[in-house]
Amino acid sequence: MRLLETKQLTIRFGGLTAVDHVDLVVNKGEIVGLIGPNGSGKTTIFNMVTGIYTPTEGEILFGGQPIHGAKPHVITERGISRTFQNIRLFQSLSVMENVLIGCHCRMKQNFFDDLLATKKFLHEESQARRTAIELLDVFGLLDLQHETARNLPYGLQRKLEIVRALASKPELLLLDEPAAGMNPQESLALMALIRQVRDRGVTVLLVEHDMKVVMGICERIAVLNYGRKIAEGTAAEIQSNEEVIQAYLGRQAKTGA
Amino acid sequence: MLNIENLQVHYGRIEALKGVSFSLAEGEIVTLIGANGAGKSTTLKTISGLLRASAGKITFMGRDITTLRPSAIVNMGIAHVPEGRRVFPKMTVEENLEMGAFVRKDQKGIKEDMDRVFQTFPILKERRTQIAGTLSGGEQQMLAIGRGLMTRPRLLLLDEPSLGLAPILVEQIFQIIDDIHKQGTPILLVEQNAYLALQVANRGYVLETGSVVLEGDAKDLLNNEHVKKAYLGE
Amino acid sequence: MIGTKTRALVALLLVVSVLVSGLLVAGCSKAEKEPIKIGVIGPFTGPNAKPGGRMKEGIELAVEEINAKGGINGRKIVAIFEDDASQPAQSVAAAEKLTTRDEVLLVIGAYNSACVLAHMQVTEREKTPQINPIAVATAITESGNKYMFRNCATNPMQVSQLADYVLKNFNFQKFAMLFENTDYGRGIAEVFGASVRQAGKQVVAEEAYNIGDTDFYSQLTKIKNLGPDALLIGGNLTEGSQIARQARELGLNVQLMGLGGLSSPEFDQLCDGANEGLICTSYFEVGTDDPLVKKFVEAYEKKFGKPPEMFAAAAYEAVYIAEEAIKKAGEHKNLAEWRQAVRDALAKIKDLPGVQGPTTFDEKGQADKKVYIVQWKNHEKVILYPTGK
Amino acid sequence: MKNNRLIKILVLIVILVAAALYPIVVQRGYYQHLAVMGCIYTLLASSLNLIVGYTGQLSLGHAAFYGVGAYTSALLTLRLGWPVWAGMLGAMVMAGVFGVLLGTPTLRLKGSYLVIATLGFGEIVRLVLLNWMSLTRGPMGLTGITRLAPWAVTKAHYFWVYFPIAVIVVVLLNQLVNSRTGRALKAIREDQVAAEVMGINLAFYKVLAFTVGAVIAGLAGSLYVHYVTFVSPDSFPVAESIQILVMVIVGGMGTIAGPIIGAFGIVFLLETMRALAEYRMVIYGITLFVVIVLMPDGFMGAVRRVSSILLQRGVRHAPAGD
Amino acid sequence: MQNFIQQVMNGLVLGSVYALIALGLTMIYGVLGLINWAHGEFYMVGAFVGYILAVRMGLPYFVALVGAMLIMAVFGIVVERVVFLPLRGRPNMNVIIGTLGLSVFLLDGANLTMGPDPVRFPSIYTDQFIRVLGISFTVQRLLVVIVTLVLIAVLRLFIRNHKLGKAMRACSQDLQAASLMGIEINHVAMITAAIAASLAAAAGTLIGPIFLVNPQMSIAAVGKAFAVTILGGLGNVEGAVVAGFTLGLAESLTVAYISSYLKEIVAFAILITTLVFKPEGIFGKHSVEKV
Repeated sequence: MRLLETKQLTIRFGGLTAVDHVDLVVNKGEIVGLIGPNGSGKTTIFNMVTGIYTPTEGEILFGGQPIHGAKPHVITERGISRTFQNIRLFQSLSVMENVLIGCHCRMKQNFFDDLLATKKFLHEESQARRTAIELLDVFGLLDLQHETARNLPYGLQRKLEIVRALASKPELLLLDEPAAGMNPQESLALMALIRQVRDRGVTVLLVEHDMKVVMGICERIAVLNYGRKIAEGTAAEIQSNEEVIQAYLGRQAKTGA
Repeated sequence: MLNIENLQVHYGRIEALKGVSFSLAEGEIVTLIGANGAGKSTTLKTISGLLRASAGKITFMGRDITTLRPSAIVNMGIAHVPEGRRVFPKMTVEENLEMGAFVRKDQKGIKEDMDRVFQTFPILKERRTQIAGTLSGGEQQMLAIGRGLMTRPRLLLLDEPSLGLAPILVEQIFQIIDDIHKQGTPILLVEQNAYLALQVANRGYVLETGSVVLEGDAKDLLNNEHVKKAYLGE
Repeated sequence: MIGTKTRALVALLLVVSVLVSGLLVAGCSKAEKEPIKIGVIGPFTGPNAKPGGRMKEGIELAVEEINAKGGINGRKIVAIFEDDASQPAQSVAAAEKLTTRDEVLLVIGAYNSACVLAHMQVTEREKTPQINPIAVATAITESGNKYMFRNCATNPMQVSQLADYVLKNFNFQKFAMLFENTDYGRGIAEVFGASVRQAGKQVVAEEAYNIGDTDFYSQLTKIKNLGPDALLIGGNLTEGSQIARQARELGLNVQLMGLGGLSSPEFDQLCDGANEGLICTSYFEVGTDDPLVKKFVEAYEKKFGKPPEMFAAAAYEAVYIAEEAIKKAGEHKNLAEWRQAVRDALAKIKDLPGVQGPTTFDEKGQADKKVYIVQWKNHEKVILYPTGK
Repeated sequence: MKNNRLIKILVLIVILVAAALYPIVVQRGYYQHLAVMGCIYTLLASSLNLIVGYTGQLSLGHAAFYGVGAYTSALLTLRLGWPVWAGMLGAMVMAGVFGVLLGTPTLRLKGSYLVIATLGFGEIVRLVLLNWMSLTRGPMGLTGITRLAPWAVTKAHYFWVYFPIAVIVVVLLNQLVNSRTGRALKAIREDQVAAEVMGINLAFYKVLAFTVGAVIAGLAGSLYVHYVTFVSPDSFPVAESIQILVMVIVGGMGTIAGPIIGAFGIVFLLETMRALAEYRMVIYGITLFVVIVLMPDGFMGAVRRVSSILLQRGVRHAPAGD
Repeated sequence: MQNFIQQVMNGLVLGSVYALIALGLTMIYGVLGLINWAHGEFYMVGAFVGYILAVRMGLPYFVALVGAMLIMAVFGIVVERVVFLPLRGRPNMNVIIGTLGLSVFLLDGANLTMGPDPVRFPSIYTDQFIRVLGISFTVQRLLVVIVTLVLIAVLRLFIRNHKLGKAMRACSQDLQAASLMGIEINHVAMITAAIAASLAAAAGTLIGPIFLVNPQMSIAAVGKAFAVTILGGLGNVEGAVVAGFTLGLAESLTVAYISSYLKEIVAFAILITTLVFKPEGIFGKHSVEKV
């Protein structure tokens, strides 16, 4: 079943076409990789899918419904969540607060409930807190719940960002270079984490440079170059694709392998 | 000529470098490889004085430069071509190159060097009056390197020169790096594309989360199991 | 990380300690046998600091003279000056401080009508009598405030005197007005415009400016194009001098007219000759042969090394009016009773001689004062009215 | 949780008792006056703190809301004969409308641009008040404004009414910033893009912050006019906005206690400094600079740092990641 | 028509002053990345320095003008070292409070030392009139416009062609890259502050003889300077010049053809309109935020 689908997705900044008529499909329950050289438009696609940019042309369908042009918070409510290439946690807030903010769009109280601490407020808060504690526990961050996000080591910040994204109960999770800055062991742990996320029923689309991660967990991979999709397929197919080697992997990488 | 001992750097409370040591001899290309956030760029920025070391020592040509200001370090002959090119977007190509020669007073030498840069990068000569912000990524990278060369450096620090460039251009840039080296300028190269970097370099150091975990001849590193696994995607 | 509890406690501690420190300061300054305190509110800084300074000098001189005579009823007097910087809000704070912290017997001030209008409810609430020597807005004495007395002519009083004089003695058909956008300026424009229209003449331009403005070319250019015979400047001396200068620069050769402050020597200085021929009203003139004025001028010149001007005179006179009232009111133990007695004594003042002429307060607290009409000629003032003096 | 709440209630009772006693112990009306002004500035600083400290939207136009509230309340009671409490409600509503007015166009602006825009907004409101003669009597201001109530004669009476109002507002704000709404505001302050992607409606919450801030400032304006019984545009210059911002920042923004300390501290400090006469403002200027360089996160930040040293509770070192 | 020409002339004089003040403000923002809330006070202090040199010390007017600019350049350097340096890289709020502290200090310091009274600052050019085509102005007014244009031209040449000027541009475009070129950021910062302060001094000394000099003159100036800076685009030198003259003319023509009551609102109306519709200024290009 198609969960996310882009049709002829295009965006131009000034004269530059950053993403050029890209068709992409992510099925429910899959882990899909999006690779390509820096500046090839991967993150830009993420930004369009999450509503930060509005596409110049083309469509984005989520669960069959168009979402292009919608505001980011609306898209999050629909069930898409993401992490960022350069970690964007709420740095001076606690780990717990970060996750609770992730719960924001699933909480039902309004401003006046908040102001007057109504029953609904108390109920929703304790509900959200329970969700947050459960998530932090599963991902091993519970002990650090009162720590300020800024004080976490790099790897845990990455992890917290994923937990925060999961707190919004997404159907689709977009991960932007989650392994960046991780050593091989950490990357291994990350791969396990991503599988764990998928097993919770969350579909994953990830941008990643670490080929080991990409090749290791992605069921399908799409390759971008200069804003265009130049290939799509399984890890093996991509690794042997001539155009991909030329544009991204490099000939040596292949011969070296 | 460049010697780094137990270099430590903090961003606020976060320790970015946890005691890095390495050296570079006259005439060498040395590369630092490692993942994002491993501390490669931090190392370069600390050498060129943009960041302050919290501990450790950097010596260049026998002189301690750990606490010198960036301008003094440029004066000593270290040129740093930063990550992301960082050309001056509202200045012309020529003005950018002039800025590269900011610390120099020998008008004649500057003129010669500019001609040399134009020889190395003919495309820049064509675009000499164009505003740098309107150049393509590859042209900007060439301009950034050219600008670095305008200081007539005794040591060139290159930070991710292949970043975001098309493979064809990457090859071209590496060709140029090799040329510059052959003309006698030692280079400290930071590269994500470990394969290419180790191809062109004499020696290499592998950085992981702020520490050197491996070092050796580039050829040896290319065949190292760990390097193959972690950085060559094999 | 500090918990919200700790933070709340720290906050509480601080607020309480700030409040307590207020208490301590209050406790320390307990009153004993002290001189009679007179509070003075005026603009000692800010845009009107200059006339404010003159006002202060007039008061200092009067206080010194009275104390040299042995004070009032055997007690010295002391003036406590509070700055309002021409800001109504600061004026209110100043009045609060004088009436409730310093516990002055009466208040003299202020300079700006807006300030007096703002703080007069404080003096009224504290039932503290107030003598207003300078602020001219009619509303001040029309408000029914029983504690407010004014020893200067109001806006309509002086403006209509000026209008009458000009309309009677010159054959001007078209008038222009350039006035400051305040109670004072607008009041002038209103009364003058009404007089002109009543006389069947024309008002061709009514332009406004804000206090502190420096450039009037735009307004004056506009006025010049409308071709008036005379221009009324409805403002204070700083802006007034600039208007006069810039009118000359633009070649706007019409009869200039002004009020109050434009008769002061500072105005002449700032004008640099641009005030030649300007006609204006004046509360006080040095060059008369009233003995009281002569004595005052002499003493003032001796003390400050320059001749006094109207604001000094008005404030000086106010202190003597206060002296008279305090003398009549006699001693009272209770401050509230004393203030009440002084108020009642002020209300009864009749034909008290002063440097601006005799003072008699009507039932609204307004003194019936006549003004001079003078003309600048070669940096000197020529008295046009009353001609007898 | 429960224990915490009990302590809070206890603290509240202590504050209220201390406050109730203050005007009785401190007889001098002048110090009572300062305490009343302290309450009004607490409202102003706390409400600006919601915008600046919690939402991260730097504003130099807060005095405009204060002024709008003051004039609305004054005009409603003076011209339409509304009772004072209705005037207060009207002031809050009108200031709230202005909050929306300022909040909406500033959605696109950040940093220095936002500051300058809010500064311009504040000046325009003041200039309109100054020039709309038929409504506001312009520079002459409005006099004879209804007092709070017929029985409110002394400053102590005002203090007894205004202090609890300030306490209630602060308690409500405290509740708000620790709720979903408050977290949304803080998220916006920390990282707008991340906040948006976490499902927070940026436009809504930014305008909400401006509006709630404006409503409280409007209330402060209303309390002010029914106390001073006079209002003129001169009471709301840019300098007033700056003063409120100074209270927030010097007290410690993004904390509940900071602005309260800032408000009372600066009201009393400036008065104590009257002894310095004409040097007062010069010294104040230097003090501001020194304070901001030495205590960049204000008084509360300094308190936190000092107490963390005293309590030997330095930042806990997170376990190593690898 | 006569009225129009006269009003345009008036507008040019005002515009010159706005442009000179805004230039300094925008340059400090461009290079140091901070908004100097005390810039109005630079202008006021500059005017007083000019006044002291010309009137109290009796120096010829042009000597006083140059002298004021030089003295204020030194003043700018001191301020950069003592005030701007500790604030560099700090959050916006801290910069605001810090430079506001400086502003309060300078304003009230001037009140203390020079007194709050406005003083007249006569120059020989205020008494010479030019009357052509039925319009009238003093030589001093003409001088304001001419000197301003000359200063702008010199500044432009300096920034375009001089090595230091280029270094300033480099710093405003990318501070870190500039320091990698061996540009001593501290020197550039000091030079920028010196130029900004001396332009403000020029504005003060030029306009002093036309109006009066007093500490309060800084207050009105700073609001206008912000409007001009925003209209021209924060950090944009050419923009500041064009916007300065635009505001001068707009004010002058508003009084002439609409109402003098609106004169003060013009600046703020321009400010808000620019911010709402084109916050990057008249010459700015809209840029997409990098995520």
